Amino acid sequence: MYSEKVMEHFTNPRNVGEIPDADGVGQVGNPVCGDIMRMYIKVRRGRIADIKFKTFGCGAAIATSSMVTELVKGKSVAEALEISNRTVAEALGGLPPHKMHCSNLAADALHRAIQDYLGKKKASGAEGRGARVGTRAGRPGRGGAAKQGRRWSGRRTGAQT
Amino acid sequence: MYSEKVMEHFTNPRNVGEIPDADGVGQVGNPVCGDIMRMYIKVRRGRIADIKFKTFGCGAAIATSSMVTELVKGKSVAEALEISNRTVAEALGGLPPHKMHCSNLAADALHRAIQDYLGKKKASGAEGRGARVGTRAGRPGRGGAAKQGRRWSGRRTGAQT
Amino acid sequence: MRRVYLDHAATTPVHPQVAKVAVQYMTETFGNPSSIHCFGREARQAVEGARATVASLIGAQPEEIYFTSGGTEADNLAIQGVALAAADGRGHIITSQVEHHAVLHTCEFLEKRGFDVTYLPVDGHGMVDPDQVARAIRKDTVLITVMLANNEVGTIQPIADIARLAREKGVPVHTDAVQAAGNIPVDVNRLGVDLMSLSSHKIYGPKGTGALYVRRGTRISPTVHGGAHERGLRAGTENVPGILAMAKASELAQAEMPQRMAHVARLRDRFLKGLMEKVPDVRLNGHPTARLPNNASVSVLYVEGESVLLNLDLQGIAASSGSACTSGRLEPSHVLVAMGIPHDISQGSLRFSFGRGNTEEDVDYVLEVLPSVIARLRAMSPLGPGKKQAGPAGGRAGAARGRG
Amino acid sequence: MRRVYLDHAATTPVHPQVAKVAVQYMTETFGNPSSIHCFGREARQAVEGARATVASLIGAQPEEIYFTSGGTEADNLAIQGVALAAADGRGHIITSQVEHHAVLHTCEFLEKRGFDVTYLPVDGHGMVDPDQVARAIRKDTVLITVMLANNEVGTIQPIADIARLAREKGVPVHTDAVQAAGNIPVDVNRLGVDLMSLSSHKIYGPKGTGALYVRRGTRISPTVHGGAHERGLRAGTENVPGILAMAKASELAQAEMPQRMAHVARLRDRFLKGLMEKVPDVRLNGHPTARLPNNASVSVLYVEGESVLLNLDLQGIAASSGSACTSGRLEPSHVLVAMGIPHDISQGSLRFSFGRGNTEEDVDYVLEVLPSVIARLRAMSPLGPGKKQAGPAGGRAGAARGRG
Ligand SMILES: Cc1ncc(COP(=O)(O)O)c(C=O)c1O
Ligand SMILES: Cc1ncc(COP(=O)(O)O)c(C=O)c1O
Repeated sequence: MYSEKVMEHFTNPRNVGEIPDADGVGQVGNPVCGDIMRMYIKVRRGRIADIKFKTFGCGAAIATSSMVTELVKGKSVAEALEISNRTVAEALGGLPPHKMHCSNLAADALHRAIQDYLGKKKASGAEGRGARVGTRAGRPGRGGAAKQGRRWSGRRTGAQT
Repeated sequence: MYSEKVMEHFTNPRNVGEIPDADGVGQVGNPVCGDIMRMYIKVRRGRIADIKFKTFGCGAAIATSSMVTELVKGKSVAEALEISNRTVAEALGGLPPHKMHCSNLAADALHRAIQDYLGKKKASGAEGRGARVGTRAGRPGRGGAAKQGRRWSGRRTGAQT
Repeated sequence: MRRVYLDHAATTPVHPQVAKVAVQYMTETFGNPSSIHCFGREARQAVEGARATVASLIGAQPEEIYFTSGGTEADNLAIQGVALAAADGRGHIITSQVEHHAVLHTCEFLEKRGFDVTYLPVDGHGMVDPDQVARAIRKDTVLITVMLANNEVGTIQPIADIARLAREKGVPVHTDAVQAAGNIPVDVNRLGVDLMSLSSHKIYGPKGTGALYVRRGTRISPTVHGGAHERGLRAGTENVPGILAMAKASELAQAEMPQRMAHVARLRDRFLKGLMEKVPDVRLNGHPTARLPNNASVSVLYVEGESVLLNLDLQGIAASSGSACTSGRLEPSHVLVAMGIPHDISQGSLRFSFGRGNTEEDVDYVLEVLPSVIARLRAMSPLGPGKKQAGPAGGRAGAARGRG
Repeated sequence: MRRVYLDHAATTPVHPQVAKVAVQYMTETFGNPSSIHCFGREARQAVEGARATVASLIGAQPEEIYFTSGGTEADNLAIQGVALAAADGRGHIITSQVEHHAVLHTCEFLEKRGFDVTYLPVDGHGMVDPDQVARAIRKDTVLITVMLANNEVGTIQPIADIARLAREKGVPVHTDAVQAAGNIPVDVNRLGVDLMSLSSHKIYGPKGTGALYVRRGTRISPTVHGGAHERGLRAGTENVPGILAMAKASELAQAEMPQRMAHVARLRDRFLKGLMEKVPDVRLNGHPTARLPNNASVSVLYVEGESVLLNLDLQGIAASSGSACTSGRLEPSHVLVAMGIPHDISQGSLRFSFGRGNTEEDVDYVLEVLPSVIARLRAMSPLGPGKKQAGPAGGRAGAARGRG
């Protein structure tokens, strides 16, 4: 089912954990889909200095989480934003078709973390804060996403959490 | 499929053959059905003194032909008329259900032969012959049946003979 | 590496004696039962003997057994066959939300063809309420189909009660006994059902053979057309080796049933006790007592099932999450959903199903491996006791894309 | 007693190598291909390998092969499946009068459900005229189904011509290749067909497994519903041992085809030559050249087939009259009737079908036994050369009763 590379990352995932004083935190997924990925990043001089993840999910979810952390470490924020879910899947030697859409979201989580970081930077810099009511910087899993105004497209997840 | 008794009669059929100067000849069946049975009888003092058959047909047809000749030999004409297809099947220890109607007609052939005999006796006795145009006594396979006015119930057998 | 197979609800290894029978009917008694010669008659006789053996497993008459290619075809034949035979090609069918897909998808197919279908809910143990069945019966109800034992959580349904109520209203009852027959005592007359699906490969027989029990007098039409095999209800050259093998498997199942049941129940209970002791936040799914003796379906909180299975697999242990038939898909099990289990919990559901070949050492090996697997994955998980899950605000861009 | 099996068109003994494969996948690689663990993945990989092997036998792509429970189910799936997928559940189907009952009875079933069916006649050799097929095509024709080789008389149909004409009008073509594939070279692309039925037990594989070839892009719906097996077209746990065994049988058939064809043709010709020399009034049925190499269908005048078969059987020789699937019934073969063979002649039809295990000694033994059997039965028969048959006037009382 899974490629050797996927199994290798699944068995020995890189960079598992949290970064308590992360510069950005991003989360995607929900238990209805089966996967939850949370990424923590530390940014130094515009580069991803450290990254860690926590994932609840299937083999693909864990392997893509691990892979994205490996791909991104040391990259500039701009370069990191160019890494797509597809890049990750390719780096893993491919994923089973039915896993491509559901469990291949680690890059999305990374992008959320970067947005969170950029948002916080902006906030701690000059601009106003009216748009960010109810979000507290640094609180895991909140942050950037709320700004997008995108929610759960009608799935009844609230009851399950 | 067949009982031992059926196979025994099929393998060693009794009374196969013709009686050239038969007192009565009766035939049933047609190749559409799959079986043709022809019975020849010799009657002496109201009893079946000799009987022979010729049969084109399946195992059941041959076995029932053989069995009926054995059952009837030495019996009075009246007793012979009481032997039914069912009696024959029972004497053989039963027949497969799908063979009961089609191949179990030996008693019918016997009855035809007896009718043929009785008809000829009558004819050679007193009564008129107007009803028997076209039949010659003693000609195998013709005779009694024509009198009944029963024909092929619409099956297209003529073309096949 | 030690290999421990704990997925007997998905399929079982063929019993060596059963395989021997299959080979005999492939290479020696290989005739076509429709042939009138000796080769054919030997095969015919063997098939009719097998019919009697399978009938005896469920207390039926031999003429009430129709061999099929498996449980799925038996379910289809029962439901489509009764529906086809129904007066005007329309009508109402009652089933439950926890049926196998062989039943559910057949019902959905008939729905598209004009039938009405009621999918009854279940309680938190996965149990159907017979009174709800009775209340759902309409004038035009042509069939009630409720499974005997659930393949995923092992819950045994109150079929005898359902059938009694159905009989009062003259509605025939089908039960999918694929997981039950051969594993627990099953009797068509004590249950009072009119149709029952069986499968060989769940009871140490080969895949590709099953049977449908049809009580005499039940109106049913064939769905596969051709020769007059199986008394006109199921065309196709009989799978003689499969049928004979299924009969052998049934015979062994019947003979060894008490021992097998005690054996798997003992292992299952040892496993559950050990697991609950060693791992916090594990819940048993399904009914606490009215369940198959070999089924241990559990939900392990804060981890996802597949990742557990993969880790177990890496250490030689085979188990399942949800039913094997749907594990290629990512939807959470419809059975656990119907039982009202929240998604984050049902995602961590695992099914361990024990068999005659398992030993206490197998169980102890799993109890050694599984807790550390769970611990490792929990350490990796953003969920956990006390931790509040991120909730909607963590929404992902891909949510609208569905799930593959 | 010597036993000589000359009924390979009815079924074949499983090749020992094939049986070995079946056992391996029953007892060792016994997993359910839907399971994600190692046991399941091994089974899945094996099934996909088997798919490629079977595909290669007929020049197809692996994804175009769907495993079924046999030839009958493949025929049903092809015809019912295409019909179901047709726009409004109605339409027109073209077939021939000499098809196997798996095709004919499926067409008759669809006729009852609102489809129109044209049953094309054949010539005296059992051959369909492609031009008649073309002329029969209507705007609403959804399928043409004509068999590749006839199971009874061995005639090989001009399927490539039929498919070419059908393609011009955009109508999909199904061919029942159960008797052909594995016994003669068959290529779906050279034939240009869209669907093709295969069966394992006619080529030294086990009963209970078959396959349907479906050209990519063909519109077809499932007829058995359940899990997402066979890419959604055929639900039910895969018959892994049967599928692997069918693949092994296909592989052997492909590898040994030239030798096998030459072998059976040589025996068949030796048999026919000897029979014609020794017994007067014997006619070959079917096409003189466009026929299966292993088929010798003959009509022996003045005797009835079953009585010959029984006598042969008593001496250990297995042959068939008409097709095995219908030999339990008394109707004269619909194939011979369609070919215009008079009933008294078709009643004496016999089919000898040769196989890889037969020898010249087998043929010589039959040539020793058969003439004396025929002579004995002819002596017992009221029919014969010169003798005029009694004809209608000999009518029997039971004629109106039908024939059981
Ligand atoms: C409850 C139930 N019904 C039906 C089936 C289908 O049977 P089969 O695998 O023989 O097609 C299964 C198993 O897959 C099952 O567990
Ligand atoms: C031409 C033809 N089609 C279909 C079938 C049916 O195949 P199966 O016996 O695998 O059901 C047969 C043989 O019985 C056959 O000869």
